[in-house]
Amino acid sequence: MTEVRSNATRIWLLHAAVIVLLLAGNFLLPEYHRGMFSRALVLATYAMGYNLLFGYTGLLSLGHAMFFAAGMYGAGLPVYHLGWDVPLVFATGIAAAGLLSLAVGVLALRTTGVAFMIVTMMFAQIFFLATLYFTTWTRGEEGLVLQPTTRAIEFAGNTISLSDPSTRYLVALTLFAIVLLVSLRLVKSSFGRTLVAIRENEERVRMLGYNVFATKLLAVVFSGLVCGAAGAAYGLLFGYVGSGFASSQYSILALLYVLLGGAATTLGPLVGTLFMFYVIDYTSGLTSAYLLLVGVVLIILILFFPKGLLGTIREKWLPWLP
Amino acid sequence: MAAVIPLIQTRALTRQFGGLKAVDNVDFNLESGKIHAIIGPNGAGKTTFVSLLSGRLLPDSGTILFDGQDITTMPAHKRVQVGIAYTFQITSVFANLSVYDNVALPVQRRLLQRGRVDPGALHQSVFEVLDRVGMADHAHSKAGSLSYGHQRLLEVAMGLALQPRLLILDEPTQGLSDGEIDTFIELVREIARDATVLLIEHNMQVVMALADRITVMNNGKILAEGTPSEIRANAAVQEAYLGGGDV
Amino acid sequence: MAFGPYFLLATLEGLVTASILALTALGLSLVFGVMRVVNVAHGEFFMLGAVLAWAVSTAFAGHPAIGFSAALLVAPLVVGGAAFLSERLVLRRLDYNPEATIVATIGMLYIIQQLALTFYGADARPVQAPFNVRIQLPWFGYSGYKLFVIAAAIIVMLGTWLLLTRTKIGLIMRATQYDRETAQAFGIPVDRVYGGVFALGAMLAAVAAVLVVPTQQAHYLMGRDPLLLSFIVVIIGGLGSLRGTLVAALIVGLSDGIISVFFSPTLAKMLATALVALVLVFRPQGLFGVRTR
Amino acid sequence: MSGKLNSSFLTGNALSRRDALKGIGAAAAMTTAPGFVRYAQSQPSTPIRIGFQAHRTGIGAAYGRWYERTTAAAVKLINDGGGINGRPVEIITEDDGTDAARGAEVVEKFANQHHVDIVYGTLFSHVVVGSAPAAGELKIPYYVVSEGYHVASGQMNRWVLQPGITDVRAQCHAVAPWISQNVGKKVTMIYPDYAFGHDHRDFFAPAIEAQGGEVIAKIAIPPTETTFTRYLPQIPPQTDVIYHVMVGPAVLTFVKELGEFYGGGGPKLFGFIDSLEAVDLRSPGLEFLEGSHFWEGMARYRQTDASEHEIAYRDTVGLDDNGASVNDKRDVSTAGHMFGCWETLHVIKQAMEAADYKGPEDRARLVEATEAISELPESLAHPQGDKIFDGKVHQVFGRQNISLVENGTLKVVHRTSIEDGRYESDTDYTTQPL
Repeated sequence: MTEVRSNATRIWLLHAAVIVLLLAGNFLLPEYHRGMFSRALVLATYAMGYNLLFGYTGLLSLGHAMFFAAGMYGAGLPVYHLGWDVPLVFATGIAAAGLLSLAVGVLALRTTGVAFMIVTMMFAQIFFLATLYFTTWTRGEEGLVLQPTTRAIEFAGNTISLSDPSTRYLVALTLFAIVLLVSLRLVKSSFGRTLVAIRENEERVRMLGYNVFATKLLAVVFSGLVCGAAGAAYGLLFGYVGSGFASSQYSILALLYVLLGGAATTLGPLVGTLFMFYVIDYTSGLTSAYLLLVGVVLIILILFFPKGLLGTIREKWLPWLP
Repeated sequence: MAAVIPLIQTRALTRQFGGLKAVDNVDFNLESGKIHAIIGPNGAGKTTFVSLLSGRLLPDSGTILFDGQDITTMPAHKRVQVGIAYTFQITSVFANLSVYDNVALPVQRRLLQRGRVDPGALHQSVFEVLDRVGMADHAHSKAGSLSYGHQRLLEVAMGLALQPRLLILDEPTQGLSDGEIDTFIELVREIARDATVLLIEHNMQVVMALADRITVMNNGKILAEGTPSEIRANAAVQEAYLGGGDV
Repeated sequence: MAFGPYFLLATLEGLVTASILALTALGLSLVFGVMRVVNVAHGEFFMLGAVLAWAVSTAFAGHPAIGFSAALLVAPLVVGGAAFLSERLVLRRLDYNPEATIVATIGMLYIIQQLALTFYGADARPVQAPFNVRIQLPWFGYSGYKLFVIAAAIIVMLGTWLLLTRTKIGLIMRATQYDRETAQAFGIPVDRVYGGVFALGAMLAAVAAVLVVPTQQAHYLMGRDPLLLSFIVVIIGGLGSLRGTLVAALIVGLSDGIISVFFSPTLAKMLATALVALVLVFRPQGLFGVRTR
Repeated sequence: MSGKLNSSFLTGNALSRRDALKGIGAAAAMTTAPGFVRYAQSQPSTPIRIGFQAHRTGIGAAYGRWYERTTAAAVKLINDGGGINGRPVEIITEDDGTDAARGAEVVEKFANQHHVDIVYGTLFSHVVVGSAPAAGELKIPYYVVSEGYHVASGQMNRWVLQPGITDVRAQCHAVAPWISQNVGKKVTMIYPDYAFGHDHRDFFAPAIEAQGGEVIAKIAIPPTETTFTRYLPQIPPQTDVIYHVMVGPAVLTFVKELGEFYGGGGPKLFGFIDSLEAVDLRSPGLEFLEGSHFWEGMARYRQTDASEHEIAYRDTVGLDDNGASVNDKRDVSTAGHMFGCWETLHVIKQAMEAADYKGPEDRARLVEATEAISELPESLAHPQGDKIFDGKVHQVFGRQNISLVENGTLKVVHRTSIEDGRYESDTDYTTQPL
């Protein structure tokens, strides 16, 4: 029992330490790396949303770019065309992703396994084509610029500009920290236990009296909301909304980040995202044929860490990692 | 005589696989508070029959009543919620989860039905169940690392944790040693004090030791039904199933 | 153009798409069905086939048919060899863990693309068809070579079908697909079978690419769409079902072609994708798959 | 210029085979300590650092290769002539993978890591649009060579300028009168179904109507498409001219299928060279293009009446008479667009010298000095022809070439006036604060 309790303490301390370190990063990181981290934190949030569904619930989706992009367009279009305020469009972005994930979930969850993977991929492809089809409003692949004046929050007489590097970093970190702590809480909760059990043996969970479909649907929607929040934040923080974010690469990137960091680990998405960001950034400085190096690094990494970085560390050395 | 409503009542229950009638026009009553065994040769339709009761399969025709309520089309998870628990023939505990989590899953579902899950209540209930099957010491082991006998026990514990009105045990003693079987018989007797037990079993010693009533199935139909002594004396059963003098 | 001829043209185009798709997807289906791994680099094997077709065919002077025939022989062999090597060096060491395989094949995708860009370049390059016959119909002209593509795809598929159903190799592959453990117990070298299947899958993609490239072009980024479409076809058809793969390729190819008659192109693409997705939603086991619990 | 979306890290890629391995060695030289740069910039002989956002990988890689070569040639010319303000120019190249998100990161890397003076050279418009917010926030001048209508539309910000190449709107505007007078009045447009294509659609239709012509059908092709024949029957039979503009890896297929569909007959063709940049016009399947017309930003094939500046430009970049590399005749250039790099770098030189640019503290004055530029006469610095820069809209206006395919080469048959491409615009970046 004391072991359990001390693990719980350890886990909270670890997560708090990560957040504090990242907070210190705002003051210590060189300017360029602070910018990189701002983007990586938002994409890590996206990956955490993906991890909830893939890592914990065991549902492999290849269409999460649509939820990210739904959040981005759900926030970006009202800002651009209607001039709505930032807090309001952040909410509309999340709502758009929530509605989309609900609709997609209801249909796609009729399938399982690889069929689920393909159906989500196809729905995402439809969404991607829609961002092009409605070019009149979205400007398609070219995308829209959200001007800095529209990306500011009026708060108690002050203007908080999301285009300020420090504000941007702190907002990204806040979003990241909230989602990290919520997911930690979630995976340690009875709901999280149910999700993991569904991943392990769906039929058994049903025969324990759970409405498995409803539980999975809830997981899809929750995952969609988190990904949508990340997408909305990305658009609002960096001032650009384009259909590239809805393309299949962004779905695969989420999967890659999670697998690299370790599926079903709370901190894995962050580790995987930062790893990928810096592998590309570093190797592209070494050679123009850097993708060759990226490919080799991925293969070597997965040979030695078949469950991702944190997943393998947990398996071999630190079994208490959540 | 005032009719006691049976806990389970099936009328003309039928389920086919391809051309094969696995369950054929079965009328079956299960009295509350009893240990009721279903026996029969392999392929007699026993597992299909209890799968229809638990909702894992839906019947082609016929009705199922649970405590007078028609549950024929009720989804499996709802049947669990009204009190029908099913333990699997093939052990299907969550091998990668701890014993604690395995039991917490049914407990938290039961608590959730009555409101929110209080961590303290959850913890207490899980250990109550584990104590009952004598597995409290193993709470933090991974279920997959347990011995086979313990995994069967855990399977039953998960059923118990649901506090069901009807517990369906599908061949619970398969693969257990004699010593384990004795413990098991004691456990089922104890369970039966709170719940009705429907038992599918091949081991006739276990059946004879536990059952209040026995139903014999063959070719998807009910061949005979009665007390253990009646069944033992039934010539048709001898002929079809016991093969003459096994017991 | 009148509706009738237009419909005919859309159907012909759909059949060409379906033929190429069927071959590419068949390769993926073998890998997916037998090895149970998702090969994200499958589209890159397709691309590699097309790029090699350019390299080989331009190395031969004289009638284009000579270079093309050489390409049809050499490109699949080289691609198959590369696939075999990567299977031996990487996938085997991962013990075919499904998740690790995804990461590893994404890595392979990067490597193959980079090599193609470095040694082949970023340009779109044409490959000459072995013959140039334009069939003039009353309403429009049509490429005779495209009809040849359909025929060739049918022949390759028949060959694969015979290989799977009539030979010992096929039997071994099917046994491995059916039950890996039992196959192993019966002394089938599952490990080597996997290497062979992975190579064969890549070779089918390469053959499809060599066939299609004279109607299109070779480009180092051309592998993505075949990958997505092949996945769709494999799943719609039902895992490991050759007949299903063929029917699904026809459905995907023809619906893509025919729906385009009635709607504006992008909308047609969306509708065709939605149609196929809904087939899967309401028949999750695929057209010819067996529903399992 | 705009593109398909299959770029990004996943499908991206790198430079030509010759440069690929050299790059490894050059790595160390590329990173410079921040402190050193600040100190060094006070020295008059330290280089002016220009960050070149290049499409080395992804869908733009074919263009990117020639943008790099043209840039290198122009920089050599500028440095041989004494550099800018007596300081040599140094190009720092970063690959953006032809991806909008990576593009913005690269702009940040240039400003905060490489500490360049300005950023330059982007082609594909989604990368321009994706990177522009970063440039504006970092207050670093961002000179694009993209031909997209994004800058003049007023969507960007004061730090984004396009002084070396005309935009799509001007191109459509300028070619419309010639098409209606010389090719036909009933036009069917085939274009990619995204912003670049929609700009063609939105700006060409009114332009041709003003000339008494009309667009009778608009066929927008989804960018994921690899084959096009089934869309061709949608071309109405009464069409005089098919106006086609495609980009991406399937362009060659598109042109070939058009030929297969019509054979020798069919409507006349007017295309944008974007469809066939870096593609040999004598490729198999393209024979039917003989006799059709193309827009070219600058002539690919050396013309008999080429100006001395044009010839000097071609020689410096290393183009043979067919517009391919002098080292490899199969390596066809993107001549219709890449001159924009050359001319943009010369505009930068002119503006830096006018602003007496010393270092990053003078960036705002550099933007103002660029805005102050108006006429750009034809010269070695502007070999494509004379131009007018509109400082309010940050966009240059110039002449367009219309070329005829003759014997498998392109012959310029008409050069529009600058006025042909001028359009009214409400955009005025000069009112924005710097």
